[in-house]
Amino acid sequence: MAITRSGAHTVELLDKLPREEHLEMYRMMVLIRRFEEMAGKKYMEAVIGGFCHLYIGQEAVCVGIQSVLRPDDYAMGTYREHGQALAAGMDARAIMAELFGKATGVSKGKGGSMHLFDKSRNFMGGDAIVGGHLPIAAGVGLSIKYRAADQVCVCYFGDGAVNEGAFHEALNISGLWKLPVIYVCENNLYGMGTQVTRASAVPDLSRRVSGYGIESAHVDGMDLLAVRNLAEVAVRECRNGNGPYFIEAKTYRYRGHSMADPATYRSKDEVEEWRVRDPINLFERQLLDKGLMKDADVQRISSEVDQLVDECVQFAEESPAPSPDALYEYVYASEEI
Amino acid sequence: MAITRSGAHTVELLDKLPREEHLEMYRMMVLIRRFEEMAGKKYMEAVIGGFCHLYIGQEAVCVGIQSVLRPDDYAMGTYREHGQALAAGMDARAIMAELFGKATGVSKGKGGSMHLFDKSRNFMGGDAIVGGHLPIAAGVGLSIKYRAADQVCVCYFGDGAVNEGAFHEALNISGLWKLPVIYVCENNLYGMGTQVTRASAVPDLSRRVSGYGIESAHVDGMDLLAVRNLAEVAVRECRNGNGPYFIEAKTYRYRGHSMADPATYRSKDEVEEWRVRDPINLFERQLLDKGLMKDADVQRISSEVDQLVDECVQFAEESPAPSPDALYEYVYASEEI
Amino acid sequence: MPTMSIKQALNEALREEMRADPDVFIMGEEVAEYQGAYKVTEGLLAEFGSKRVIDTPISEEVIVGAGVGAAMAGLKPVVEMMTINFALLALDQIVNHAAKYYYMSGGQYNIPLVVRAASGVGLQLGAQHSQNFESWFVHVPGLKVVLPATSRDAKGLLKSAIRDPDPVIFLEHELIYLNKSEVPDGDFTVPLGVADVKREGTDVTIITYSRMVLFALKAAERLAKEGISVEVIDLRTLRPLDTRTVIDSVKKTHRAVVAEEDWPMCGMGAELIAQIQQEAFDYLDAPVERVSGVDVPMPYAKNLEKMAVPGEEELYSAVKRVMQGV
Amino acid sequence: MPTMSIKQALNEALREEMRADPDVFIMGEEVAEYQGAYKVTEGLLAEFGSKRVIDTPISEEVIVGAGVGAAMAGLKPVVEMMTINFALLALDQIVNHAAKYYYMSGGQYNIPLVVRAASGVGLQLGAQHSQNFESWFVHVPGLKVVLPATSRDAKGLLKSAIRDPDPVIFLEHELIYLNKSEVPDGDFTVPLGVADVKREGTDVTIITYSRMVLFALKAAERLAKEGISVEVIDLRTLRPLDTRTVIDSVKKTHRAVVAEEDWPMCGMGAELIAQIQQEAFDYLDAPVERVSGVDVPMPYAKNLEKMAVPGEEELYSAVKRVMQGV
Ligand SMILES: Cc1ncc(C[n+]2csc(CCOP(=O)(O)OP(=O)(O)O)c2C)c(N)n1
Ligand SMILES: Cc1ncc(C[n+]2csc(CCOP(=O)(O)OP(=O)(O)O)c2C)c(N)n1
Ligand SMILES: [Mg+2]
Ligand SMILES: [Mg+2]
Repeated sequence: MAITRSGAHTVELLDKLPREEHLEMYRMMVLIRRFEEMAGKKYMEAVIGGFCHLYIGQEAVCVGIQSVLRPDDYAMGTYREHGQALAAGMDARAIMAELFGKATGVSKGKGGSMHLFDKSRNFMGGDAIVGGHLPIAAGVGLSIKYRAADQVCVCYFGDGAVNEGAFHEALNISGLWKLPVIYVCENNLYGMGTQVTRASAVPDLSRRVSGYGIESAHVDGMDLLAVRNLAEVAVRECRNGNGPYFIEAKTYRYRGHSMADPATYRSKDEVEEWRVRDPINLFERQLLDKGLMKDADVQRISSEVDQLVDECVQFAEESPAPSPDALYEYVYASEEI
Repeated sequence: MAITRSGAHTVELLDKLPREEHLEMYRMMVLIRRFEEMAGKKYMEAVIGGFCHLYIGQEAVCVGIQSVLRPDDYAMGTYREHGQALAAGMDARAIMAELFGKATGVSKGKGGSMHLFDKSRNFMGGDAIVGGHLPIAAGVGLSIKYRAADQVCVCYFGDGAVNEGAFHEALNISGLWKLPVIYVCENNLYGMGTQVTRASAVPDLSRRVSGYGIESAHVDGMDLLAVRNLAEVAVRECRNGNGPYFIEAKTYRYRGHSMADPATYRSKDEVEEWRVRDPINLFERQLLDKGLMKDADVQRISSEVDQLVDECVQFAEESPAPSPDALYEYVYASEEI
Repeated sequence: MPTMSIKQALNEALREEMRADPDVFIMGEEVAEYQGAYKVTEGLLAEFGSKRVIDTPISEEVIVGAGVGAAMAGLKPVVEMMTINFALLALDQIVNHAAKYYYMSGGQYNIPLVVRAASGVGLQLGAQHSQNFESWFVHVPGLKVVLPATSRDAKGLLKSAIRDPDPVIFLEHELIYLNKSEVPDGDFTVPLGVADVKREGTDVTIITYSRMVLFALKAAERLAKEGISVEVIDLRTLRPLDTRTVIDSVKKTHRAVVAEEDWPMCGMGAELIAQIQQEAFDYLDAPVERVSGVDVPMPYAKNLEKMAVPGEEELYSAVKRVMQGV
Repeated sequence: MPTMSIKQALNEALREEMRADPDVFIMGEEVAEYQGAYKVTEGLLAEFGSKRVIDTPISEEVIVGAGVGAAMAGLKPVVEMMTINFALLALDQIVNHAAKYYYMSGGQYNIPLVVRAASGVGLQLGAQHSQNFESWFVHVPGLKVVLPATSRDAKGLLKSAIRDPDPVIFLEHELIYLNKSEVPDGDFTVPLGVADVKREGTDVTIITYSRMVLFALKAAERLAKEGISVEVIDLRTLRPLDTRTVIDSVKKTHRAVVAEEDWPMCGMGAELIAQIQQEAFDYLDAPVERVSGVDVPMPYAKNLEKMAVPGEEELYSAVKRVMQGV
């Protein structure tokens, strides 16, 4: 059972990777942050409806993981998947349009914030049943193995999901059949208002996971390079047929569970403690210190991202609502094919 | 994580317990064996219908466990629960009548072989959904704790059940809330035709159970006194508020999964190996060697049990079928109360 | 009579029953410290403590299962499924266990369990979070199924459900939690299995339940202005079903509209039509009209969602159709 | 035409589709080495190996869920639930996932998954092992629901189901697995969504499916001797439902009996009645009669079980009732 933490390795990585890759990861984290801030704003303006779960604070996790995937790898997330969808390379404008419920949305306006899909990127949703997509990810892994391919499937979920029966069944079958699935538990310490310690008999997840014979490691989820480092190991193991792999990323969501949650169950101090270790600031500092990025780059990326997010909103605003016929479309594929 | 095996302790116990208790446990194992043989016979004669899962070979497990329970403790079993029901002190005649589908059956003929209930003995079934009664046992434990009582609830299940989501959810909540439930996994190496190793990623259950912070131990399920020894520990821990407790009893079913299963998936040799360590023979030898039982006792018990089993059949045969009105009875308690 | 929201009424019912009976407790995801995803359990932790108001892990199967076990061992649990959509994970406990033990045990173990859940369509919550499953529960002998539409009924029915010796599925429409209406003072109950004629009329009967009752009353108001007198029956309990009240009304009006927010196929509307045509065949002057949710998963987009959810307009049109040729 | 059992017909369908399409595989409890609890998958492991005939742990939720995932990632899984009773543990996967992804993804991910299960009452298997849930699946848009009654239909429908791009719930009545009837040679399919008139008649239509079709044919035979000409419609697919065939027949006969083995409330019979009264109101000479299982959990005792399960006798009586006054 490997335990991976930030430290020596991440410094190595800082040297090893081409500068453009660093900047791209940095840009992606900033994009997710700004995109989510805008989504929150538009939700308050009641332009975005339904439930809206922001990813702010957790950016390093999905950016670190997705950065080592190939385009033909698979990913699945929960209802808190905007960040993952962006990091998977999905069109930010089409994601915003989906949040607005427009015909140009990634899911044609039929999925919404919790159900972003993009088959061209092998991004399989956006699932809003806690734990519900873990068995499905196992099935994707089964398909990879069946086809003797060397793809991997990444499955993101929260600390609350580990107490669902689905978690158990999926992990057992994955361990039993050695499926190339990377289970990424984004442990942000809370499932809605419930602290991990009030929900899991043993909060140390590696103990649970060892019961399925699955390799596991935890990582500082605020440290992009540490996540990336570990993700590389996990992907390599899975591609080599040594999957599955379980990653616990310790992280934090700055906002409430959803836009409807004032998060009164935790202290301001706790939030502040985590903000000090903000993943974007941390990586920005690392890049600046190493001279891989200049203040000017920071400015440029910031304004490029702002512009993109504005474009997203404009695109979403200007896009048409789905046509009434769309109500009946895509219930059955046999009717369309 | 205690590991308990037969050996020194069981010898102690042999000395410690009053002779009558030994004879009673011996008698109960013989009764279960003969009762089951008769049930199998009557099933072949098509007098007993439905599915019929015999307990033959596993007698030491439930007799050892039930022998240390108080009358106000609870127990729940699976569809393979005839033995447990007998060991819980339920009327053998009424159990046989239930298998015959008669009005005098423990469940008035409405439950059958898989659904034996006796509220006066706190025997809560007889559940035929694999893993389905584990959450219910947790709830019984919750009730005990709620009432600040010092009862325990014993929940029997098989090695196949540990891969159900229900197992995971029940164990987590039991560990989290420290519920006085003794989970007894009767590991008879097979779930229907599937060997444990083909179903569980990690066959060592203690590893799984440690992920819920639950004390666990395994025991030779063919050795009555070893089981009893461990059961005493488990019950003591639970009564003292240190529950739950997980017991893995390694055992074997001599017959197929149910009367319909010829069990072609395992070798004659394997069955023979286990028969050599037959729990009844083993205990009989121990008692004879210690002089706690004489050959005459063996004869007497044998014929008493045979007579009782014959009585069971006679009682069941002579009992009336449920009256047609019974079809509509007990759908809703509000209609009866 | 004081006026209060359905949410408040439910809260009072829980509070009063917990005060009256120490065996009553509540358990579910976020019911204690968070005070409920919809705040129905507000203040209960403070009053009754964590022994009787219990936060659980996200584990629907064991939440209901532990409720069954606690009920078998002497308590009267009220378990909350945050929404009915998640109850799909607990159906084995509800159907194979809670609904069966009393029968299978030959009358030894009844299950005095209430499973509460927010239910029905939400506002742009998408396909996994906007569903109704009452017809599924109605299908199963051994269960009782209750869906209140007003504050008074919410309170009185929940109190009855908690006192009832059988498993009751208690479905609270999430879009009417904040609706206010009058509730009598003091301890009262509304019996399970008794429908309520929420408006009397002579020309046509609308038979419905839950949030659709409110639309039915509005449609009736509007139709009254056009000279059509509509009787509105709020079933309140779908199982046991108060067939008598339904049939008597239809025999009087000779015309009926059945309405549900749920999908149509094998739904409650179908069941009502089956019973009406069986017992009042010769009284019917027109086919019974069925109003229901559109037969598709719920879309997220606002405009599509609006089309998918039935309301006053659909009821109005259905009444007009059933009155055709009069 | 060769004669074979339904079990054999299903086995052939699986075998032929697996031979024809390497993406088809089968997965479930005891499907490989044990060759199926009901031996439907006999010989498949030997022919196709453990890559394509996969024994699973006892984990219904992940069996179906993994089927959904495999279907999304390019395969055509056939998953077996040993019996439909255990599928209650997988309903979240079936309803919240399999039935929704195509819609929620805006048409990107269809789910070509077949969920097969032994279904219906058994012989003294008790309340947890003798159930029907087809009406539940019919309720849900996004699912298709198939229940064959003959060997030919079993084979042809299963082949269609496997080739279908949508999730299909395929329910095999456990008491007719060994029934033999004729099956055409070679590759053929029976389309989903098309009912079959198994017997033509002019006085009354019995509309049913699965094992009840056999009782309907027997009842029709007996009634023919009394001069009553019964048309028997085997729906075969309950969703999509072949309403046209049903309505046309009822318009011809003016009398109908709907029959299901399942419990009555919110069942398929109710749905059929709702549709018939809507579309053939003026053609009906009598209320549609409903035959169903008795509305109680299934008792174990043989005599009680016999009372609870509908058969030829109940159909015969229902036809007599619906013909009253002729
Ligand atoms: C099966 C199910 N149960 C309950 C919910 C309601 N719910 C939505 S998110 C959530 C908390 C999940 O917490 P966690 O897994 O830690 O993920 P996070 O929100 O922290 O990312 C709950 C209880 C749900 N959507 N699905
Ligand atoms: C939920 C569920 N899935 C499948 C079955 C069918 N089934 C009955 S017993 C059994 C094997 C259980 O094996 P195990 O838990 O080892 O108990 P044993 O029979 O060996 O005592 C199976 C698969 C069931 N009854 N319930
Ligand atoms: Mg969390
Ligand atoms: Mg076993």
